Amino acid sequence: MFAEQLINGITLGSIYAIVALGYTLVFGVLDIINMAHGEIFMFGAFIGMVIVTKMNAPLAAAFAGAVLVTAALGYLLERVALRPLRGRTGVSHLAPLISTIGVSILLENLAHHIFGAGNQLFETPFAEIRFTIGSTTVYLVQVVILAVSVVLMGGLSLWLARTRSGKGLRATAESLETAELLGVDTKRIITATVVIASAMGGIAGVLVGMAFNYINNQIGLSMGLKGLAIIIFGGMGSVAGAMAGGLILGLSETFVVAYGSSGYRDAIAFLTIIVVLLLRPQGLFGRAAPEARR
Amino acid sequence: MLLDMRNVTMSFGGVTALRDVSFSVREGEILGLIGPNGAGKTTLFHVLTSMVSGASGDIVFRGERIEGLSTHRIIRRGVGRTFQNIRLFPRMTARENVMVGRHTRSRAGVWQSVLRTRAQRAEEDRIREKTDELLALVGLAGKEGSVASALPYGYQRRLEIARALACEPKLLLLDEPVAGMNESETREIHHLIRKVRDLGVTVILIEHDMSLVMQVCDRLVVLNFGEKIAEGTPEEIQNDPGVIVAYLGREEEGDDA
Amino acid sequence: MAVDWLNPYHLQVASFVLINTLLGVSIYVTLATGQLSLGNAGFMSIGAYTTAILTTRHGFPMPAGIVAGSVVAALAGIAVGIPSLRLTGVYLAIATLGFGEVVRVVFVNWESLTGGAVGIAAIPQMGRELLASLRDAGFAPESIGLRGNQFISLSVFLILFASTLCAIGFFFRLGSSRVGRAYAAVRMDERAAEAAGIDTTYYKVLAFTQGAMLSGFAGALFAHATSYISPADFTYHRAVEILVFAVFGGSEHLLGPVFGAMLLTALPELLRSVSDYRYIVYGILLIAMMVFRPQGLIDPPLVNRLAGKKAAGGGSRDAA
Amino acid sequence: MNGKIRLAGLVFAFVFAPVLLGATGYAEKGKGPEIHAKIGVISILTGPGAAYGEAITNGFKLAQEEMNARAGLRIDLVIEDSSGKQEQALAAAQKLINSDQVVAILGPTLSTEMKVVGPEANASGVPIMGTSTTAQGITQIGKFVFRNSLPEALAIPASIGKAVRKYNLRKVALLYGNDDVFTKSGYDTMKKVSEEMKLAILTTETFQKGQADYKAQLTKIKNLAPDAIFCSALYEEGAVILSQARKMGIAVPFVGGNGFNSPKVIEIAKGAADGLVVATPWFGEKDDPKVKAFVAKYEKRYGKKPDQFAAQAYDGLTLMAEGLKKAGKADRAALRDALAGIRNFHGVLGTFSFDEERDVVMEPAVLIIRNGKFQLFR
Repeated sequence: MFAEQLINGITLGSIYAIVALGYTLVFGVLDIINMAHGEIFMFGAFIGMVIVTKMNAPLAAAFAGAVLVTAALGYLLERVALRPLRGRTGVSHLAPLISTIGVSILLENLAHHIFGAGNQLFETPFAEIRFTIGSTTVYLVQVVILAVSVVLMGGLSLWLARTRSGKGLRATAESLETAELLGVDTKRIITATVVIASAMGGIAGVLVGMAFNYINNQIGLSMGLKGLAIIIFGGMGSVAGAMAGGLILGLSETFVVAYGSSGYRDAIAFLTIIVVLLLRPQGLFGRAAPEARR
Repeated sequence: MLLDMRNVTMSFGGVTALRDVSFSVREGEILGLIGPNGAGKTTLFHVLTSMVSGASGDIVFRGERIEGLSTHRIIRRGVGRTFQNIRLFPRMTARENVMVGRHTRSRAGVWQSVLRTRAQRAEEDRIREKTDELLALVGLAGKEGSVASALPYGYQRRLEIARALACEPKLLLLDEPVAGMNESETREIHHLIRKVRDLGVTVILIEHDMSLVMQVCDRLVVLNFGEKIAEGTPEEIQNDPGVIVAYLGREEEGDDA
Repeated sequence: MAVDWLNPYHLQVASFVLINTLLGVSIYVTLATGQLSLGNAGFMSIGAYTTAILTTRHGFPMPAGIVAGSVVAALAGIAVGIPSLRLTGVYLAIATLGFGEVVRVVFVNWESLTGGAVGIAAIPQMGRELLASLRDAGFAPESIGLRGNQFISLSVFLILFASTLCAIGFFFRLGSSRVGRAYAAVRMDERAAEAAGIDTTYYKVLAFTQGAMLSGFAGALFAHATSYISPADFTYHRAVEILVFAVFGGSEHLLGPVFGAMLLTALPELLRSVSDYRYIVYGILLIAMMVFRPQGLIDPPLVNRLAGKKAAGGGSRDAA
Repeated sequence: MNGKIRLAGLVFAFVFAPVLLGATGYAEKGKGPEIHAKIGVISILTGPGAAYGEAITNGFKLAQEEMNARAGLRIDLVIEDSSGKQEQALAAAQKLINSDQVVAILGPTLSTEMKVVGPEANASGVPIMGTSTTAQGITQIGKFVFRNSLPEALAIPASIGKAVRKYNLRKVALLYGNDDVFTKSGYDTMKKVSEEMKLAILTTETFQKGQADYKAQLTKIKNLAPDAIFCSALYEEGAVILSQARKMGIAVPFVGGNGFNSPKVIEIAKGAADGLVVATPWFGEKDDPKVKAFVAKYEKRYGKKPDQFAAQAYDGLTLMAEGLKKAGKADRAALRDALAGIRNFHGVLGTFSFDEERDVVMEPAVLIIRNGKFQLFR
């Protein structure tokens, strides 16, 4: 049972991690929490579902479609709900939080009207491929999810560290004004960040559909809250923190059910947040003291 | 002695900002605290008012040890201070800024405030009276209703002094009150400092402008790289060879962290 | 003979507007010292559950239950407020949001005390209790031209209205006092506030506790207005809703959250005719507000212009 | 105190009903046999529970069309959204009672909502009938409160009893949604019945609304190897649980509560739904012309098979129509009395009576899903 639960935990944790990556990327650059990220993720899942289940198209098309749509949503989010707030004087630091909450409410209810309420089957032959090691059954999807999350994290780290646009992004994260002085097109960088983060949400959405076979318009909220918990835990803006935090949360949720009481499963995430913030407010991998950020 | 600092040492991040600094402040004097950039002058103010932690040594103020007390307790015991980079409450009016400064000299709590008791109303009247008096003293009469952040720079400095005076301090710590001011403004501030002293407030003044320090201060303490290198009257300091070496070619604006 | 225009439905809507107003003010109070708390749904539930348990199981009279609910919520506020002092901005918001969720999960799981997800029913409803005791005293609402349910709704509304008025008056007066000036000073520059002799720790915890207490008070009133509560009433959605009241209405003036709560509670009721698209409209409205008027509907300059004078109090100002 | 309120409500209803009815222009006695009634509906149109609200509203609308097609009765529905929230449900009820002056209310959807709305309607003397409220203590709220939805307290003992006898169950695992009133009270009944039947409860696991991943709980249950899983879930979550369980190789029967009973389970879980045992007031495959006609009409109209929520809603409005005909006028108090007297009513749910407490008297059918179809469990 331990091996099976371990696999369950890692699968769940990897998905959490990908969702958290989207949050952490946006927070790292813009210093704001994109409350609509969960709903963008949910939209990705639905687009994937429509392509794979309703149109019987191959899985690759689902990923492509989901990424395309969520990237577009990310672009719209940035243009409509974030950019107009930026650089204006006297804007409360809560304003972007609220505007993205507005987007999340909008998307959640749009999904309800477009895709319907309730669980929708996400059916793909790929999800049925499995193999057995000893007495443990492993689904190929579970391996793929872990791989995708590792690749995304590695790719993101490399991109940030090595490429020109990645460096521009980091400069923007350090200081918007300095980056502008250095000739970085911060407007483009910010848009790119939100678009990339959203597209990663789209990938995570399709993966969730593959892993659990069902999606509904509420998964955005529950996954979104978990993602939020993870970036606090792992450290805001930290790529490694999102990954580690996601895995730790996925594993601890699974093992609390396995060896404890399933009723408190959802409390873990938030209890962890509180404890971590009080003992190590910058999070597991965070550097800046939280007092420095307002 | 109003204030006694004995063997005060302060280090953070491997850097020793103050090393074994000892000196005393007499009641009613204006003490100049001078030294080149990074000498530890502002740090000394921070240590005195407990705005940094990790200092060692004894600080005795009016016969009581105050090191390790929290800032507001030290202020309550009669220390007022200003900051090197003015720190006003930007969206309050000038009057409100000074009224905040009266905090330690008033006592209305939540219930008195909400019930508007007679004592509370009388206290508010006194606060307002005293506030306007102080604003007049620093030359801000007629500016009571202006929003602090909209005041000209020189007025902001004066307002900060008024706020520091509002708690009726025995000791006033002024951190470069004339930085960035022209000659006539500087003279006015020094005039104000003397006036404050004449009201019975002892002053410690951090200042770079040597000529003016010489004119206004009764005594000087010189810091360099966190150590006290000299103490005495302006004349004594002027002729101190150590001080001359420390200052050689380093006369400039700005200060330590 | 009857006052037909007195429609219990409108009074009902107005009563919930008032409870939400109290909640909006509760988040504003904490915000007045620059702290953003998203735990007010949690404090609200603590107040509601405390009075529900005390009145249904231990025979407490309703007013005692409401007071107890507020006090327990305040104690919880102190317990959360002190360790949270180290946190600022977004971190405090998320930590308090976490607190709210933990409280809800505990209420779901602690069945022996809270009844779990089933919640607590048959909580004395203030209007009905009042009517019952008045009838015992020989009073019939019909004698003043009111039907029974009109009287019940009206009395609920009036009790809430008086409570809300008291709360607003309380914080309005506090705002323009020594304490309110200390709050504003802490909000604008904590270090300068310390240098002015203000015990910033005390005032931050005080504001946090007052916010928690007011939330608990609102929760207790909520319990006695609906007569039924369950953990589902105090979810993440509630926490966000409370925040939205403050930020939509305006977080820089006490009247902001008051109007925010009023408008945003009444709006979905007015929009009932397009109920299918209600939340879509709601979402768009939020985005538009932030884009075109991010400080919220009401800000101090507007209030001053309307009042035709400069505000004297310091408590009504903001720093972000 | 309740008595007084009821009295006040009655007084109000008698005194004002004619005035109000006259003002809104219905119940024109003497102009003919036509009864014109405005009935309020409180349902979930937005938010998480909208899937249930949709089926329920469909059921009402279909019944309304049928009733209005007949002579002598004209029913208007005023449909309000509650979003599944008590305050909104209460506000909706207030609007229906006082602004729209409805003669009766159908709904609200959830038992939690009914606990808030019921006392209000009762105090106002407006008959209110829950068509999907299955928790305990609903009709005990007051004499104006009815329901036609099979309470869990009747459904669950029936299904568990049959499953235990048929499969000779000894050890079971319990799984339920602990943050929902409906599934929680279903679980309470399951636990009680299991204990009464001396079954060994290997483990009790919980889940939360909207959860996507149940693998941790199911892996744990699988390793304990129970004879059956008693699962108190709404079909939305239940179907996903079934699917994930079967995929993991858990082949034992599932016994569900009332909320698990929906054709949607098969639609969502497909083949994995086989082996689910439920007790239900509603069996769509029943060899009864009434049922067949209803299913055909519903499917034609909405493109899917009716579930029990739709069926109960359909019968709920039909019951209201029956009550109105018996009362002979669109009057709140008269309708209440007429409804309370209904016995042996034949609807799509079967033979139905109200008991003395206006609660349900009927024989639930126990069904099992085999080969992707609900069949009678014998």
